[in-house]
Amino acid sequence: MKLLYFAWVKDRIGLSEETVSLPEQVTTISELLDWLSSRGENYASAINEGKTVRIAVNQNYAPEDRSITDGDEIALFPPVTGG
Amino acid sequence: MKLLYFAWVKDRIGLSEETVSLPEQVTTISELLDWLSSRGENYASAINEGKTVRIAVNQNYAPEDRSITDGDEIALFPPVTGG
Amino acid sequence: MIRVQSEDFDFGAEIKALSRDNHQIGGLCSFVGLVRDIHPDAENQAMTLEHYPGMTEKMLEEIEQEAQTRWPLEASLIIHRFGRLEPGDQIVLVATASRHREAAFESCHFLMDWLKTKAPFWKLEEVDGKGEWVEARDSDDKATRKWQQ
Amino acid sequence: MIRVQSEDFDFGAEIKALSRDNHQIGGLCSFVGLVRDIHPDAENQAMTLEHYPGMTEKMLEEIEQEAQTRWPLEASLIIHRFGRLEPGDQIVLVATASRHREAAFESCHFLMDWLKTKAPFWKLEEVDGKGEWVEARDSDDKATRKWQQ
Repeated sequence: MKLLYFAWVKDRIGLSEETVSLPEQVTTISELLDWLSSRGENYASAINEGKTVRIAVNQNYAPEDRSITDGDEIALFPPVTGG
Repeated sequence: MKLLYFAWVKDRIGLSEETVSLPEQVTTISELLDWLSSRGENYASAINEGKTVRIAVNQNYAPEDRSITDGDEIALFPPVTGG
Repeated sequence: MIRVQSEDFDFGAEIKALSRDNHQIGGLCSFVGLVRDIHPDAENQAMTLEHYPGMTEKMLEEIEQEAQTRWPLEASLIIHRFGRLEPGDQIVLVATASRHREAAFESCHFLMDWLKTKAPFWKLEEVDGKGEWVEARDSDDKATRKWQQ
Repeated sequence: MIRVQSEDFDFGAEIKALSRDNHQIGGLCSFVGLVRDIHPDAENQAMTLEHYPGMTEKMLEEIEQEAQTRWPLEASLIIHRFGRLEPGDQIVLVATASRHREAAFESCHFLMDWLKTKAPFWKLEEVDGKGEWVEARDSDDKATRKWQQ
Protein backbone atom coordinates (compact mmCIF):
# COMPACT_ATOMS: atom_id res chain seq x y z
CA MET A 1 0.00 0.00 0.00
CA LYS A 2 1.25 3.46 -0.92
CA LEU A 3 1.07 6.03 1.87
CA LEU A 4 1.49 9.78 1.27
CA TYR A 5 1.98 12.46 3.93
CA PHE A 6 1.64 16.22 3.53
CA ALA A 7 2.36 19.44 5.43
CA TRP A 8 2.87 18.97 9.19
CA VAL A 9 1.86 15.29 9.01
CA LYS A 10 4.83 14.81 6.69
CA ASP A 11 7.12 16.89 8.95
CA ARG A 12 6.25 14.89 12.07
CA ILE A 13 6.48 11.47 10.48
CA GLY A 14 9.64 12.52 8.72
CA LEU A 15 8.62 11.02 5.38
CA SER A 16 6.65 12.26 2.41
CA GLU A 17 5.72 8.78 1.24
CA GLU A 18 6.35 5.10 1.87
CA THR A 19 5.10 1.73 0.71
CA VAL A 20 3.89 -0.68 3.39
CA SER A 21 2.43 -4.19 3.51
CA LEU A 22 -0.77 -4.18 5.53
CA PRO A 23 -1.12 -6.73 8.35
CA GLU A 24 -4.11 -8.97 7.74
CA GLN A 25 -6.21 -7.49 10.54
CA VAL A 26 -6.02 -3.96 9.06
CA THR A 27 -9.03 -3.56 6.77
CA THR A 28 -10.32 -0.02 7.43
CA ILE A 29 -8.82 3.46 7.65
CA SER A 30 -9.48 3.52 11.36
CA GLU A 31 -7.47 0.32 11.82
CA LEU A 32 -4.73 1.67 9.58
CA LEU A 33 -4.40 4.76 11.77
CA ASP A 34 -4.16 2.63 14.91
CA TRP A 35 -1.56 0.40 13.32
CA LEU A 36 0.50 3.37 12.06
CA SER A 37 0.37 5.00 15.51
CA SER A 38 1.86 1.85 16.99
CA ARG A 39 4.86 2.09 14.65
CA GLY A 40 6.51 4.93 16.57
CA GLU A 41 6.22 8.24 18.39
CA ASN A 42 6.55 10.18 15.10
CA TYR A 43 3.46 8.45 13.67
CA ALA A 44 1.51 8.69 16.91
CA SER A 45 2.09 12.44 17.23
CA ALA A 46 1.17 13.11 13.60
CA ILE A 47 -2.00 11.03 13.69
CA ASN A 48 -3.39 11.76 17.11
CA GLU A 49 -2.86 15.54 17.12
CA GLY A 50 -6.30 16.79 18.05
CA LYS A 51 -7.93 14.28 15.67
CA THR A 52 -7.52 16.78 12.85
CA VAL A 53 -5.77 14.56 10.34
CA ARG A 54 -7.70 14.16 7.07
CA ILE A 55 -7.62 11.02 4.93
CA ALA A 56 -7.89 10.50 1.19
CA VAL A 57 -8.21 7.10 -0.46
CA ASN A 58 -7.23 7.07 -4.11
CA GLN A 59 -7.40 10.87 -4.12
CA ASN A 60 -10.89 11.16 -2.65
CA TYR A 61 -11.75 12.20 0.89
CA ALA A 62 -12.81 9.15 2.89
CA PRO A 63 -14.35 8.55 6.33
CA GLU A 64 -12.54 6.45 8.94
CA ASP A 65 -14.79 3.42 8.50
CA ARG A 66 -13.89 3.14 4.84
CA SER A 67 -12.51 -0.31 3.82
CA ILE A 68 -9.06 -0.36 2.28
CA THR A 69 -6.91 -2.84 0.41
CA ASP A 70 -3.23 -3.16 -0.43
CA GLY A 71 -3.68 -1.59 -3.86
CA ASP A 72 -4.99 1.73 -2.49
CA GLU A 73 -3.15 5.02 -2.39
CA ILE A 74 -3.80 6.52 1.06
CA ALA A 75 -2.89 10.10 1.95
CA LEU A 76 -2.80 11.64 5.45
CA PHE A 77 -2.75 15.41 5.79
CA PRO A 78 -3.95 18.37 7.89
CA PRO A 79 -7.11 20.37 7.08
CA VAL A 80 -6.38 22.22 3.84
CA THR A 81 -5.40 25.90 3.79
CA GLY A 82 -5.05 26.91 0.14
CA GLY A 83 -6.82 29.59 -1.80
CA MET B 1 -35.84 76.71 -13.22
CA LYS B 2 -33.78 74.28 -15.28
CA LEU B 3 -35.59 71.09 -16.26
CA LEU B 4 -33.79 68.04 -17.66
CA TYR B 5 -35.41 65.00 -19.31
CA PHE B 6 -33.83 61.62 -20.01
CA ALA B 7 -34.55 58.40 -21.91
CA TRP B 8 -38.24 57.88 -22.81
CA VAL B 9 -39.30 60.90 -20.75
CA LYS B 10 -37.14 62.98 -23.08
CA ASP B 11 -38.50 61.21 -26.17
CA ARG B 12 -42.15 61.80 -25.22
CA ILE B 13 -41.74 65.41 -24.20
CA GLY B 14 -39.59 66.01 -27.25
CA LEU B 15 -36.97 68.01 -25.39
CA SER B 16 -33.83 67.12 -23.45
CA GLU B 17 -33.90 70.30 -21.40
CA GLU B 18 -35.66 73.62 -20.98
CA THR B 19 -35.71 76.60 -18.64
CA VAL B 20 -39.09 77.60 -17.20
CA SER B 21 -40.40 80.25 -14.80
CA LEU B 22 -42.46 78.60 -12.08
CA PRO B 23 -45.99 79.95 -11.43
CA GLU B 24 -46.26 81.18 -7.85
CA GLN B 25 -48.52 78.34 -6.69
CA VAL B 26 -45.95 75.65 -7.68
CA THR B 27 -43.77 74.99 -4.61
CA THR B 28 -43.30 71.20 -4.54
CA ILE B 29 -42.33 68.50 -7.02
CA SER B 30 -45.84 67.14 -6.94
CA GLU B 31 -47.22 70.55 -7.97
CA LEU B 32 -44.54 70.87 -10.63
CA LEU B 33 -45.60 67.56 -12.17
CA ASP B 34 -49.25 68.62 -12.23
CA TRP B 35 -48.36 71.95 -13.80
CA LEU B 36 -46.12 70.32 -16.43
CA SER B 37 -48.85 67.79 -17.29
CA SER B 38 -51.20 70.69 -17.98
CA ARG B 39 -48.81 72.15 -20.56
CA GLY B 40 -49.61 69.55 -23.22
CA GLU B 41 -50.28 65.95 -24.16
CA ASN B 42 -46.54 65.27 -24.58
CA TYR B 43 -45.88 66.24 -20.95
CA ALA B 44 -48.95 64.44 -19.65
CA SER B 45 -48.00 61.17 -21.34
CA ALA B 46 -44.39 61.33 -20.15
CA ILE B 47 -45.29 62.14 -16.56
CA ASN B 48 -48.34 60.03 -15.93
CA GLU B 49 -47.12 56.81 -17.56
CA GLY B 50 -47.72 54.28 -14.81
CA LYS B 51 -46.36 56.72 -12.18
CA THR B 52 -42.88 55.41 -12.87
CA VAL B 53 -41.11 58.70 -13.50
CA ARG B 54 -38.25 59.40 -11.09
CA ILE B 55 -37.23 62.88 -9.94
CA ALA B 56 -33.88 64.34 -8.98
CA VAL B 57 -33.45 67.79 -7.46
CA ASN B 58 -29.95 69.20 -7.85
CA GLN B 59 -28.72 65.74 -8.80
CA ASN B 60 -30.17 63.91 -5.80
CA TYR B 61 -33.21 61.66 -5.81
CA ALA B 62 -36.15 63.47 -4.21
CA PRO B 63 -39.66 62.50 -3.07
CA GLU B 64 -42.73 64.22 -4.56
CA ASP B 65 -43.41 66.35 -1.46
CA ARG B 66 -39.99 67.96 -1.69
CA SER B 67 -40.08 71.81 -1.86
CA ILE B 68 -38.49 73.42 -4.88
CA THR B 69 -37.43 76.90 -5.92
CA ASP B 70 -36.60 78.63 -9.18
CA GLY B 71 -32.87 78.09 -8.71
CA ASP B 72 -33.12 74.27 -8.64
CA GLU B 73 -32.07 71.87 -11.36
CA ILE B 74 -34.86 69.31 -11.68
CA ALA B 75 -34.52 66.11 -13.71
CA LEU B 76 -37.31 63.72 -14.75
CA PHE B 77 -36.41 60.24 -15.95
CA PRO B 78 -37.51 56.57 -15.99
CA PRO B 79 -36.22 54.00 -13.46
CA VAL B 80 -32.54 53.50 -14.23
CA THR B 81 -31.25 50.53 -16.24
CA GLY B 82 -27.46 50.79 -16.34
CA GLY B 83 -24.80 48.37 -15.16
CA MET C 1 -12.12 55.75 -7.57
CA ILE C 2 -14.89 56.20 -10.10
CA ARG C 3 -14.80 56.98 -13.82
CA VAL C 4 -17.59 57.64 -16.31
CA GLN C 5 -16.38 57.49 -19.89
CA SER C 6 -17.33 56.57 -23.44
CA GLU C 7 -13.96 54.92 -24.19
CA ASP C 8 -13.30 51.26 -23.55
CA PHE C 9 -11.08 50.24 -20.63
CA ASP C 10 -8.32 47.67 -20.21
CA PHE C 11 -9.64 45.34 -17.54
CA GLY C 12 -6.30 43.67 -16.76
CA ALA C 13 -4.41 46.95 -16.53
CA GLU C 14 -7.06 48.51 -14.27
CA ILE C 15 -6.97 45.59 -11.87
CA LYS C 16 -3.19 45.53 -11.81
CA ALA C 17 -3.06 49.26 -11.04
CA LEU C 18 -5.62 48.82 -8.26
CA SER C 19 -3.56 46.31 -6.26
CA ARG C 20 -0.06 47.44 -7.19
CA ASP C 21 2.24 48.00 -4.23
CA ASN C 22 -0.45 47.35 -1.64
CA HIS C 23 0.64 44.16 0.06
CA GLN C 24 -2.19 44.35 2.58
CA ILE C 25 -4.57 43.09 -0.09
CA GLY C 26 -5.43 39.41 0.33
CA GLY C 27 -8.41 39.25 -2.02
CA LEU C 28 -9.57 41.21 -5.03
CA CYS C 29 -13.03 40.68 -6.45
CA SER C 30 -14.12 42.17 -9.74
CA PHE C 31 -17.11 42.15 -12.02
CA VAL C 32 -17.40 43.14 -15.67
CA GLY C 33 -20.75 43.67 -17.36
CA LEU C 34 -20.82 42.99 -21.10
CA VAL C 35 -23.30 43.72 -23.87
CA ARG C 36 -25.09 40.46 -24.71
CA ASP C 37 -26.13 39.35 -28.16
CA ILE C 38 -29.83 39.06 -27.37
CA HIS C 39 -31.04 39.12 -30.98
CA PRO C 40 -28.82 36.62 -32.79
CA ASP C 41 -30.96 36.85 -35.92
CA ALA C 42 -30.67 40.63 -36.24
CA GLU C 43 -28.30 42.07 -38.81
CA ASN C 44 -27.46 45.03 -36.63
CA GLN C 45 -27.83 45.47 -32.94
CA ALA C 46 -26.38 47.91 -30.50
CA MET C 47 -26.92 49.28 -27.04
CA THR C 48 -26.77 52.99 -26.38
CA LEU C 49 -26.25 54.09 -22.80
CA GLU C 50 -27.59 57.50 -21.96
CA HIS C 51 -26.66 59.05 -18.63
CA TYR C 52 -27.08 62.18 -16.53
CA PRO C 53 -23.65 63.84 -16.48
CA GLY C 54 -22.89 65.20 -13.04
CA MET C 55 -25.47 63.18 -11.19
CA THR C 56 -23.90 59.94 -12.44
CA GLU C 57 -20.52 60.79 -10.93
CA LYS C 58 -22.19 61.98 -7.72
CA MET C 59 -24.20 58.75 -7.32
CA LEU C 60 -21.23 56.49 -8.10
CA GLU C 61 -19.13 58.35 -5.54
CA GLU C 62 -21.88 57.97 -2.94
CA ILE C 63 -22.22 54.26 -3.67
CA GLU C 64 -18.47 53.72 -3.43
CA GLN C 65 -18.39 55.69 -0.18
CA GLU C 66 -21.17 53.54 1.23
CA ALA C 67 -19.21 50.36 0.42
CA GLN C 68 -16.12 51.76 2.12
CA THR C 69 -18.20 52.51 5.20
CA ARG C 70 -19.62 48.99 5.32
CA TRP C 71 -16.46 46.98 4.58
CA PRO C 72 -12.77 47.45 5.36
CA LEU C 73 -11.54 48.03 1.81
CA GLU C 74 -7.98 48.59 0.70
CA ALA C 75 -9.06 49.79 -2.75
CA SER C 76 -12.12 50.09 -4.97
CA LEU C 77 -12.89 51.08 -8.53
CA ILE C 78 -16.02 51.70 -10.58
CA ILE C 79 -15.81 52.41 -14.31
CA HIS C 80 -19.06 52.86 -16.24
CA ARG C 81 -19.23 53.58 -19.95
CA PHE C 82 -21.87 55.54 -21.87
CA GLY C 83 -22.62 55.90 -25.57
CA ARG C 84 -23.03 53.29 -28.28
CA LEU C 85 -21.85 49.74 -27.54
CA GLU C 86 -22.04 46.47 -29.45
CA PRO C 87 -22.39 42.83 -28.34
CA GLY C 88 -19.24 41.74 -26.52
CA ASP C 89 -18.35 45.29 -25.48
CA GLN C 90 -17.58 46.06 -21.85
CA ILE C 91 -20.17 48.26 -20.09
CA VAL C 92 -19.08 48.41 -16.49
CA LEU C 93 -16.25 47.35 -14.22
CA VAL C 94 -16.51 47.11 -10.45
CA ALA C 95 -13.59 45.95 -8.33
CA THR C 96 -12.90 45.85 -4.61
CA ALA C 97 -9.85 44.73 -2.69
CA SER C 98 -9.61 43.84 0.98
CA ARG C 99 -7.47 41.87 3.40
CA HIS C 100 -9.96 39.04 3.38
CA ARG C 101 -12.02 37.46 0.66
CA GLU C 102 -15.47 37.83 2.22
CA ALA C 103 -15.24 41.63 2.34
CA ALA C 104 -14.05 41.72 -1.26
CA PHE C 105 -16.84 39.45 -2.53
CA GLU C 106 -19.62 41.14 -0.59
CA SER C 107 -18.63 44.72 -1.33
CA CYS C 108 -18.21 44.03 -5.05
CA HIS C 109 -21.63 42.41 -5.21
CA PHE C 110 -23.12 45.28 -3.21
CA LEU C 111 -21.64 47.89 -5.55
CA MET C 112 -23.10 46.23 -8.64
CA ASP C 113 -26.54 45.79 -7.05
CA TRP C 114 -26.70 49.40 -5.87
CA LEU C 115 -25.32 50.84 -9.06
CA LYS C 116 -28.04 49.00 -10.99
CA THR C 117 -30.85 50.87 -9.22
CA LYS C 118 -29.21 54.18 -8.30
CA ALA C 119 -26.80 55.29 -11.02
CA PRO C 120 -28.67 57.34 -13.67
CA PHE C 121 -28.00 55.30 -16.81
CA TRP C 122 -30.60 54.19 -19.35
CA LYS C 123 -30.13 51.53 -21.99
CA LEU C 124 -31.57 51.95 -25.46
CA GLU C 125 -31.59 48.68 -27.40
CA GLU C 126 -31.35 49.09 -31.15
CA VAL C 127 -32.22 46.16 -33.38
CA ASP C 128 -32.09 46.63 -37.16
CA GLY C 129 -32.62 50.36 -36.77
CA LYS C 130 -35.47 50.20 -34.27
CA GLY C 131 -34.74 51.55 -30.80
CA GLU C 132 -36.43 50.58 -27.55
CA TRP C 133 -35.69 51.67 -23.99
CA VAL C 134 -34.89 48.74 -21.71
CA GLU C 135 -37.34 48.44 -18.83
CA ALA C 136 -36.16 48.34 -15.23
CA ARG C 137 -36.45 44.90 -13.65
CA ASP C 138 -38.10 44.13 -10.33
CA SER C 139 -35.28 41.71 -9.59
CA ASP C 140 -32.85 44.63 -9.54
CA ASP C 141 -34.90 46.42 -6.89
CA LYS C 142 -35.00 43.23 -4.86
CA ALA C 143 -31.24 42.80 -5.19
CA THR C 144 -30.73 46.31 -3.82
CA ARG C 145 -33.12 45.78 -0.94
CA LYS C 146 -31.29 42.71 0.33
CA TRP C 147 -28.42 45.04 1.36
CA GLN C 148 -30.80 47.25 3.35
CA GLN C 149 -31.94 44.57 5.80
CA MET D 1 -11.10 24.82 -17.04
CA ILE D 2 -8.66 24.27 -14.20
CA ARG D 3 -4.90 24.70 -13.97
CA VAL D 4 -2.44 23.95 -11.19
CA GLN D 5 0.95 25.52 -11.78
CA SER D 6 3.97 27.09 -10.10
CA GLU D 7 4.28 29.89 -12.71
CA ASP D 8 2.52 33.20 -12.33
CA PHE D 9 -0.49 33.97 -14.54
CA ASP D 10 -1.59 37.06 -16.46
CA PHE D 11 -4.93 37.93 -14.91
CA GLY D 12 -6.08 40.28 -17.68
CA ALA D 13 -5.14 37.89 -20.47
CA GLU D 14 -6.87 34.95 -18.74
CA ILE D 15 -10.10 36.90 -18.31
CA LYS D 16 -10.02 38.17 -21.87
CA ALA D 17 -9.54 34.63 -23.19
CA LEU D 18 -12.41 33.37 -21.04
CA SER D 19 -15.02 35.70 -22.54
CA ARG D 20 -13.64 36.13 -26.04
CA ASP D 21 -16.16 35.49 -28.81
CA ASN D 22 -18.92 34.43 -26.44
CA HIS D 23 -21.53 37.15 -26.77
CA GLN D 24 -23.97 35.32 -24.51
CA ILE D 25 -21.95 36.47 -21.51
CA GLY D 26 -23.57 39.37 -19.68
CA GLY D 27 -21.53 39.23 -16.48
CA LEU D 28 -18.11 37.98 -15.53
CA CYS D 29 -17.07 37.76 -11.89
CA SER D 30 -13.52 37.03 -10.85
CA PHE D 31 -11.48 36.74 -7.70
CA VAL D 32 -7.74 36.85 -7.19
CA GLY D 33 -6.11 35.78 -3.95
CA LEU D 34 -2.80 37.46 -3.15
CA VAL D 35 -0.04 36.83 -0.60
CA ARG D 36 -0.38 39.43 2.16
CA ASP D 37 2.46 41.10 3.96
CA ILE D 38 1.45 39.93 7.43
CA HIS D 39 4.82 40.56 9.07
CA PRO D 40 5.80 44.06 7.97
CA ASP D 41 8.77 44.08 10.38
CA ALA D 42 10.30 40.88 9.05
CA GLU D 43 13.29 41.10 6.75
CA ASN D 44 12.23 38.09 4.76
CA GLN D 45 8.87 36.47 4.46
CA ALA D 46 7.42 34.03 2.02
CA MET D 47 4.59 31.60 1.62
CA THR D 48 5.18 28.12 0.29
CA LEU D 49 2.18 26.25 -1.04
CA GLU D 50 2.43 22.49 -0.88
CA HIS D 51 -0.17 20.43 -2.70
CA TYR D 52 -1.15 16.86 -3.52
CA PRO D 53 -0.51 16.45 -7.25
CA GLY D 54 -3.30 14.47 -8.87
CA MET D 55 -5.82 14.90 -6.08
CA THR D 56 -5.61 18.70 -6.44
CA GLU D 57 -6.63 18.58 -10.09
CA LYS D 58 -9.33 16.03 -9.33
CA MET D 59 -10.85 18.17 -6.55
CA LEU D 60 -10.72 21.37 -8.58
CA GLU D 61 -12.45 19.64 -11.47
CA GLU D 62 -15.15 18.30 -9.14
CA ILE D 63 -15.67 21.74 -7.60
CA GLU D 64 -15.91 23.38 -11.03
CA GLN D 65 -18.35 20.67 -12.15
CA GLU D 66 -20.49 21.30 -9.08
CA ALA D 67 -20.67 25.02 -9.88
CA GLN D 68 -21.70 24.26 -13.46
CA THR D 69 -24.46 22.01 -12.15
CA ARG D 70 -25.77 24.68 -9.79
CA TRP D 71 -25.59 27.72 -12.09
CA PRO D 72 -26.01 28.26 -15.83
CA LEU D 73 -22.42 29.19 -16.64
CA GLU D 74 -21.04 30.18 -20.03
CA ALA D 75 -17.44 29.77 -18.86
CA SER D 76 -15.38 29.15 -15.75
CA LEU D 77 -11.73 29.05 -14.80
CA ILE D 78 -9.70 28.10 -11.73
CA ILE D 79 -5.94 28.63 -11.61
CA HIS D 80 -4.10 27.74 -8.41
CA ARG D 81 -0.38 28.13 -7.92
CA PHE D 82 1.96 26.09 -5.73
CA GLY D 83 5.54 26.63 -4.60
CA ARG D 84 7.24 29.63 -3.06
CA LEU D 85 5.45 32.98 -3.24
CA GLU D 86 6.16 36.42 -1.82
CA PRO D 87 3.92 39.24 -0.59
CA GLY D 88 1.98 40.72 -3.50
CA ASP D 89 2.19 37.50 -5.53
CA GLN D 90 -0.95 35.98 -7.00
CA ILE D 91 -2.01 32.65 -5.45
CA VAL D 92 -5.32 31.81 -7.03
CA LEU D 93 -7.70 33.01 -9.73
CA VAL D 94 -11.34 32.02 -9.94
CA ALA D 95 -13.60 33.40 -12.66
CA THR D 96 -17.13 32.60 -13.80
CA ALA D 97 -19.18 34.04 -16.64
CA SER D 98 -22.92 33.84 -17.13
CA ARG D 99 -25.77 35.58 -18.91
CA HIS D 100 -26.77 37.33 -15.72
CA ARG D 101 -24.78 38.88 -12.92
CA GLU D 102 -26.30 36.96 -9.99
CA ALA D 103 -25.16 33.60 -11.34
CA ALA D 104 -21.68 34.97 -11.98
CA PHE D 105 -21.33 36.47 -8.49
CA GLU D 106 -22.73 33.47 -6.64
CA SER D 107 -20.83 30.80 -8.54
CA CYS D 108 -17.52 32.65 -8.20
CA HIS D 109 -18.04 33.04 -4.46
CA PHE D 110 -19.06 29.39 -4.18
CA LEU D 111 -15.93 28.21 -6.02
CA MET D 112 -13.63 30.15 -3.71
CA ASP D 113 -15.40 28.95 -0.57
CA TRP D 114 -15.35 25.30 -1.64
CA LEU D 115 -11.81 25.41 -2.90
CA LYS D 116 -10.70 26.75 0.48
CA THR D 117 -11.89 23.65 2.33
CA LYS D 118 -11.62 20.93 -0.33
CA ALA D 119 -8.59 21.52 -2.56
CA PRO D 120 -5.51 19.85 -1.01
CA PHE D 121 -3.17 22.81 -0.59
CA TRP D 122 -1.25 23.75 2.55
CA LYS D 123 0.40 27.06 3.27
CA LEU D 124 3.76 27.24 5.00
CA GLU D 125 4.54 30.74 6.25
CA GLU D 126 8.22 31.55 6.46
CA VAL D 127 9.33 34.56 8.45
CA ASP D 128 13.06 35.30 8.73
CA GLY D 129 13.89 31.66 8.11
CA LYS D 130 11.33 30.15 10.48
CA GLY D 131 8.55 28.15 8.90
CA GLU D 132 5.09 27.52 10.30
CA TRP D 133 2.11 25.73 8.77
CA VAL D 134 -0.96 27.95 8.54
CA GLU D 135 -3.88 26.58 10.53
CA ALA D 136 -7.27 25.99 8.94
CA ARG D 137 -9.88 28.53 9.99
CA ASP D 138 -13.34 27.70 11.33
CA SER D 139 -14.71 30.58 9.25
CA ASP D 140 -13.69 28.70 6.10
CA ASP D 141 -15.70 25.65 7.14
CA LYS D 142 -18.66 27.89 7.87
CA ALA D 143 -18.32 29.59 4.50
CA THR D 144 -18.46 26.19 2.80
CA ARG D 145 -21.45 25.04 4.81
CA LYS D 146 -23.57 28.02 3.79
CA TRP D 147 -23.67 26.55 0.25
CA GLN D 148 -24.93 23.21 1.57
CA GLN D 149 -28.13 24.51 3.11
